[in-house]
Amino acid sequence: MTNNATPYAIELRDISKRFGAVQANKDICLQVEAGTIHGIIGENGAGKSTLMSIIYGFYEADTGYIEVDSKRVDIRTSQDAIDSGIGMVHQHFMLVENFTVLENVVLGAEGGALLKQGMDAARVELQRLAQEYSLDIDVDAIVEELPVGLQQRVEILKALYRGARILILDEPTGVLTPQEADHLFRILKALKEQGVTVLLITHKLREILASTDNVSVMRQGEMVAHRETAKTDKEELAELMVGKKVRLQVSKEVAAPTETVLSAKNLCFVDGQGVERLKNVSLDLRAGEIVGIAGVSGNGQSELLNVLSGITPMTSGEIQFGDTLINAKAPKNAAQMRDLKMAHVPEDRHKMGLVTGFEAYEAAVLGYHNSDAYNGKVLMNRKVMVDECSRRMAGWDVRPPNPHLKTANFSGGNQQKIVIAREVEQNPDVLLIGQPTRGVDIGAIENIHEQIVKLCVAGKAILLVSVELDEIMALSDRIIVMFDGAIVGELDIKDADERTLGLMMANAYNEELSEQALQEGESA
Amino acid sequence: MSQPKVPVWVNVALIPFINIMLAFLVSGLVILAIGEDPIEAAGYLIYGAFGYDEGIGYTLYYATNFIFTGLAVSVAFKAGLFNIGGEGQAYIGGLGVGLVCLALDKTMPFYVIAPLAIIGAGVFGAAWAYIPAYLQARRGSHIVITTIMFNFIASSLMVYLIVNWLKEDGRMAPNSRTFEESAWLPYLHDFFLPLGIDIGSSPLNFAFVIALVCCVLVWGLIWHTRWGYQLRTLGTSATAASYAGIDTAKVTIWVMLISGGLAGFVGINEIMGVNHSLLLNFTAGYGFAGIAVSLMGRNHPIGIVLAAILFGALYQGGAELAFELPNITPEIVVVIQGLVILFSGALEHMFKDRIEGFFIRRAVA
Amino acid sequence: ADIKPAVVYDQAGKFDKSFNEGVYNGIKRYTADTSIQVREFEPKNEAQVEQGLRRLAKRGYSPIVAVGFSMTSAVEKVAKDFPNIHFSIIDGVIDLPNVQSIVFKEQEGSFLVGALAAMKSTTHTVGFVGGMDIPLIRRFGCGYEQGAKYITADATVIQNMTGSTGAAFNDPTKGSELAKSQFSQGADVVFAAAGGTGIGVYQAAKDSGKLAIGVDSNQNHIQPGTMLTSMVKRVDQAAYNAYEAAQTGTWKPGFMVLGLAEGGVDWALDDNNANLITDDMKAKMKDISAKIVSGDIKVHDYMSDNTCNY
Amino acid sequence: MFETLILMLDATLRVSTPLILAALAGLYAERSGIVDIGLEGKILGSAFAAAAGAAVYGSAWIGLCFGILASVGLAMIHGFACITHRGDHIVSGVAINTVVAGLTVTLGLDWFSMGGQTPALSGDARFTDITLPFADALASVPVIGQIYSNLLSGHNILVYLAFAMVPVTYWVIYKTRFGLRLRAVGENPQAVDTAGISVAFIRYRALIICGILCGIAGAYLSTAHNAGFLKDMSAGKGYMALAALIFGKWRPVPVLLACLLFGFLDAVAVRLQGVELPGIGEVPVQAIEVLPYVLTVLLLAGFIGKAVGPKAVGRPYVKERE
Ligand SMILES: Nc1ncnc2c1ncn2[C@@H]1O[C@H](COP(=O)(O)OP(=O)(O)OP(=O)(O)O)[C@@H](O)[C@H]1O
Ligand SMILES: Nc1ncnc2c1ncn2[C@@H]1O[C@H](COP(=O)(O)OP(=O)(O)OP(=O)(O)O)[C@@H](O)[C@H]1O
Ligand SMILES: [Mg+2]
Ligand SMILES: [Mg+2]
Repeated sequence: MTNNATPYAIELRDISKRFGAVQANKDICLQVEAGTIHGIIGENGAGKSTLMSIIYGFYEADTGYIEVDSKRVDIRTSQDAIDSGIGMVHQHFMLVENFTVLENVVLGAEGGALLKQGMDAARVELQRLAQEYSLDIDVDAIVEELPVGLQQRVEILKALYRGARILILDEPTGVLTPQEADHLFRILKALKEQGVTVLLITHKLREILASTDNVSVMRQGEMVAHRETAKTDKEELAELMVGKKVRLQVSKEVAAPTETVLSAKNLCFVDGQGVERLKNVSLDLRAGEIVGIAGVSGNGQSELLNVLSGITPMTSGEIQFGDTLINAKAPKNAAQMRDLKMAHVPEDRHKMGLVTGFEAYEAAVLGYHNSDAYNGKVLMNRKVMVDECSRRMAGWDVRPPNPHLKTANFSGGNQQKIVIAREVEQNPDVLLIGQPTRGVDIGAIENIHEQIVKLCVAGKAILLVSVELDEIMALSDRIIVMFDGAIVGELDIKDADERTLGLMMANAYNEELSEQALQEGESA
Repeated sequence: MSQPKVPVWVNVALIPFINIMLAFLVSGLVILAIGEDPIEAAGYLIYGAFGYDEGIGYTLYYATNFIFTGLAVSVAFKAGLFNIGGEGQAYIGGLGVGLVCLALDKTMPFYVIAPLAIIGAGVFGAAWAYIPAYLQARRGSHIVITTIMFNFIASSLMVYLIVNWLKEDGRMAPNSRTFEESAWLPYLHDFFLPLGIDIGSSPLNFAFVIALVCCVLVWGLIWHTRWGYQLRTLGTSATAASYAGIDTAKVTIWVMLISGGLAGFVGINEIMGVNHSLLLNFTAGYGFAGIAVSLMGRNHPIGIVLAAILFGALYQGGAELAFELPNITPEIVVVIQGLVILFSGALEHMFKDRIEGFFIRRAVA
Repeated sequence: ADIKPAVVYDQAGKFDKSFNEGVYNGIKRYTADTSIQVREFEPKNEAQVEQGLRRLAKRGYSPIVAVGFSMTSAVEKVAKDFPNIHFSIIDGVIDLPNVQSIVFKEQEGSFLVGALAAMKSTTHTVGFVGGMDIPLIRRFGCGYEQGAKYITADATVIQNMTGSTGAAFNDPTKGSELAKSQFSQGADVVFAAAGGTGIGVYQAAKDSGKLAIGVDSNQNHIQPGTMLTSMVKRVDQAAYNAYEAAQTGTWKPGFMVLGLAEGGVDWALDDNNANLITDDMKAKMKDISAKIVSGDIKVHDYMSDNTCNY
Repeated sequence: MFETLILMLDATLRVSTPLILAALAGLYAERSGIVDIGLEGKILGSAFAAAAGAAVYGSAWIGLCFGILASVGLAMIHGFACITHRGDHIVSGVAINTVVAGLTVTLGLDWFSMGGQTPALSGDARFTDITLPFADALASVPVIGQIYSNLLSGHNILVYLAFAMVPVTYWVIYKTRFGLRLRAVGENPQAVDTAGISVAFIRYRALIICGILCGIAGAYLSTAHNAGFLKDMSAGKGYMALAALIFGKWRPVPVLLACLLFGFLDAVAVRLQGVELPGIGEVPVQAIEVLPYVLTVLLLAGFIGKAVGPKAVGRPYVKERE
């Protein structure tokens, strides 16, 4: 290693990358000081993952180049990146699920044509790493049987085993509880003390402020600002991220809920692999209130939405919806639930809410395609569908207001409007909403939030699922927290704060309470 | 971000044209390699397929089979299913036709037999598709593999039935007895001759009309009914389908029933229209060719008719070619067929991406 | 007279090493003798059989020789539509004024080779591998069995059919497995009446050091030293004669049954198998031949009553 | 009775040899994530090339080389379509099978003027049976000796090769670096890619191995089991190998057992033709013929165990959506 002519571990020069019509990265320059934790923030789709994947050699940049330790390196494949001492923990884990931890770690670094020696050596090395960074793990466990937090640990070990000096983490906390996240940041700190340079991608301002040395901001594919973390604050970063001043609070009256319209009792759901995904979930929805479901993603929220909306049949339990009783013996599918006036804005509009190959007017009747309004005796009535779609597009300001455009060709916010418009305009009694603003730009977020509040005022019962705590706290009247398929707590909005919710999401709230009680008892 | 669009004619005409030309080019090289003149060969081929009335009749007769199997493949494909079992379904469909004809030809008039035979073809073909469909829908077994297996099972079953039960006593060839004329589908030349139009004598029969009717019905079904809506939804996104309350298992099963029924209609053309007896191997690869036809025809009935005529022309012209140039076997047509599947199916992205990229870049610039 | 002769082979193709190839050899010979080209056509599917016949008839080819029973219905249809064209069908029977039906007394030839097999066998067990299970092939088997028992009354004749579809005439793999299975049951001479499947039978016989008997054409040259003899069915001659008769204006419709007496069937003796056949055997064969021709030996025709009771 | 059994098993070995080779070929392809419905075409193509090569050069070994070359060439077309151009694996396989079915006959007719067949092979142009040491001497020893000299001895080299390929495959798949990567790439190609390994390269190598094995299978058909090429001589063996692959759940030893079972059924079917079984009567051969397919369908339907293939199989690996 040359003596530090510059203190930069990695430098990017004018990196650009285009996917078809999307300019994901545009003339990006970035300098990361060696031995620091450097944060990169940006909204969904800002191009963060793309940029990191370019550094890691997963994608090749169209233009620009990269310097590592002030030497220009030619990174074409991930192997090149690994050779340059770069490691990456991907947003979506890159693990072979039915392999053991050990096999996953040695994959690509086997150390010889035969497996045995390499595996034995890796076993020893992993033990060392585990001790050094407190990254304990059973190396013979099958990856798919490990909880997410441990799977992430495997990813980190993979990088370290390859001798990474520069570690990229792409939204590592998306799947973690705040407490697990804290543990991760402690590990990152330890790594930093060993001289490892860390690139941390997130769109959570809190994490950036708590753990980074420097921060860079991306917006729509461009690098718009660099700041020293100590010299900036939440408001400034938020503004840089979205390009204008944001109002983080929605104006909302205190709710005046009336009668209960839906009441679920002891819902259980066991998936195809025999894993219990929902455990005795009971909740009530009342007209005129918004109930928020908080939780780290993957703790049963999706399953709850699917069971309530009839997409997947419940294993046991019952739902009283208006006059109708639904249970495992008398199930109702999604179409029947719609007939009972339940609407559902799904979490994933690409996979569920829309059919990307359809024209807008076709997508605008998805789920209601059997309704008499759209059908003649045999054939569907295209004219009615198109007219109605045009009308809604005008009402909801969908742009471009062209009912014949393929849904894939609308932007995320407009797609979401098409979905929400479809569901809301059926005048449902209950509205289930999953991740209403995921991947939607900030302007559209405000709009969508306003619409949700309006519905609530109009007396609908709304169940809101979101992984964005801010969103939950801004909209809900009541917050239910889910962990590992069960409801672990419920708070009224006026009692809710981030810390409490965070503890509940990690299922650590009750323990902490009892600990407190213990301490108080001792001190008394 | 609305994406710049590629002109429609690029996808509908230009790309299929390039693919088919490539297939022809490679076939031309093969013909050259065996010492014949590709241009001369093409001449015979085109003359044989379109040069005279009878040739056209044969072309359309073959096309009838391709329309049925092409539609069969594409209906399933629209719902995201790869029905590779058209061959077996056509075979069993023919059994349905044959059984109806054998049972009724001595006692019933044509107008009773014909609709029953058509139903027989559809029901038997559909029934053969039902089992793989059921297994896919309810037990998650991969339909591609099961339909392949069912092709083999169909072929063994037919041998067993024809040889042991349906073969006429004293007959050498494993055929059933020839049906009475009351169970023959009229030839189109017989139909036109009284009208003073001589279209030459060929096996072209009323099944061709049925095939065209099927095209219209399939078109209406897919694009203008709620069932079509459901199957297209399922074909694009299974999760969206279950979100929309569509019973995916049910849709899978009935789409395969329609697909199998359409394939089964090959039996109408072959058994009732031409052979007038139940025999072995009358499907002669039409089921597999349906894959090529639906790929070429871009899964649209109009495209399928055009592609079917193209393949009919290849079959008929290929026979003519082999007749004129004995050095060339009719198998050259099988080579072309395979190359069409290769270029317009397996290698579709090779040119499509580039060409579309070209037009997108032009649109962006 | 100037004739435009043609032939339509069956789907096994003209190089099946036996039946079609026999016709092909006859045609080669005819062309060599008369320098008249014969138009050949090899159809690939059912529809093409009829189409090819029609096309030839339309262009005025006559006589058209159709090879094989599988062509019967197609010839019947086309012959009706072209009453001025002459058709000769081999192995098929059609009753039309412009069709000549040529059939053979396969049972007589099979009797001969059966007798020879029994003379050669040391185990008193001989085998028969048929092609497709149809009465025609059973007729071979029945004659063979009769011939073998004529020599050795307690001979065991193991009979297997390859299959029940046309594919059975072109499945050497199965032929070889069947032959091996018969060898394992003690057979030491195997007669294959199975078209292309026979190739596998002969190969198996050679690999196991046993003897085999060919069929239709003289197949002695295929595995010299292994081929005991061949039951020749003079389809070559039938085709040759049909053309020749047309040329001289003596072609006539109706049935022609070619047996041993007419030279339609025989057993083949040539250089390839000369040293497998002793003079004693030769003499015996000659005697049997004479007896069949004279009617002293009555060979049962399976197809007369669909049984093999003689 | 015992002798019949030995002979039946002997036939089983001969009949299952091409199945074993082809099924192992499919195993490499599918473990790497490539569905290979084109096994049939590769076997047929190689059978033709091998017979043609052997006929022209008079050597079975040269024939084998030709067969392997042809089969690997076809595998590379499959790779080009499925790996390089992200084509549909099934469609590509169907295309290859169709092209080969036509091309072998077309070229065969042109080269040998024998209606698409190759000349009959004899002598060195065929793989001949090998008698294992002491086989003759031991033949008279009851049971063990019979098994040794009648069942194990007296096959051609390709049969032994096929059986040897089973432990070799096991070793390659589970004990080597290549095997680890191969299995990984069939489960999660992204994981392999981000580990710095080229997905395409592994898949191409898997297909080359697949091509070689299918090449041997084809050469076996035309230059060892038979003596020459016949049109359509693969007669569905590729599909049956595919069935065996699924039946053996993509694992070498169970796949071997599946092939032996299917081969045994075939050997039984040949011998049961027209035979009256006591108590059952005559079993139609067709019923035995379809058993492998029926069994595989039942397995796929989960009635007898469960067949779960490699997770990423059949899905083109797309890194960048354009
Ligand atoms: N493989 C790809 N093919 C095509 N477009 C892509 C691909 N990957 C990303 N994009 C597009 O590039 C843009 C940037 O995406 P990227 O994943 O880098 O964003 P991000 O900042 O990581 O967002 P998120 O917070 O959602 O992870 C988006 O518009 C995305 O749709
Ligand atoms: N009835 C006949 N009429 C005319 N020529 C005949 C007749 N019988 C035999 N020949 C001639 O005698 C020759 C020798 O006959 P032979 O039986 O040896 O034929 P071959 O060439 O060996 O045919 P194959 O290969 O079919 O056995 C033939 O070439 C043929 O020209
Ligand atoms: Mg990202
Ligand atoms: Mg001779």
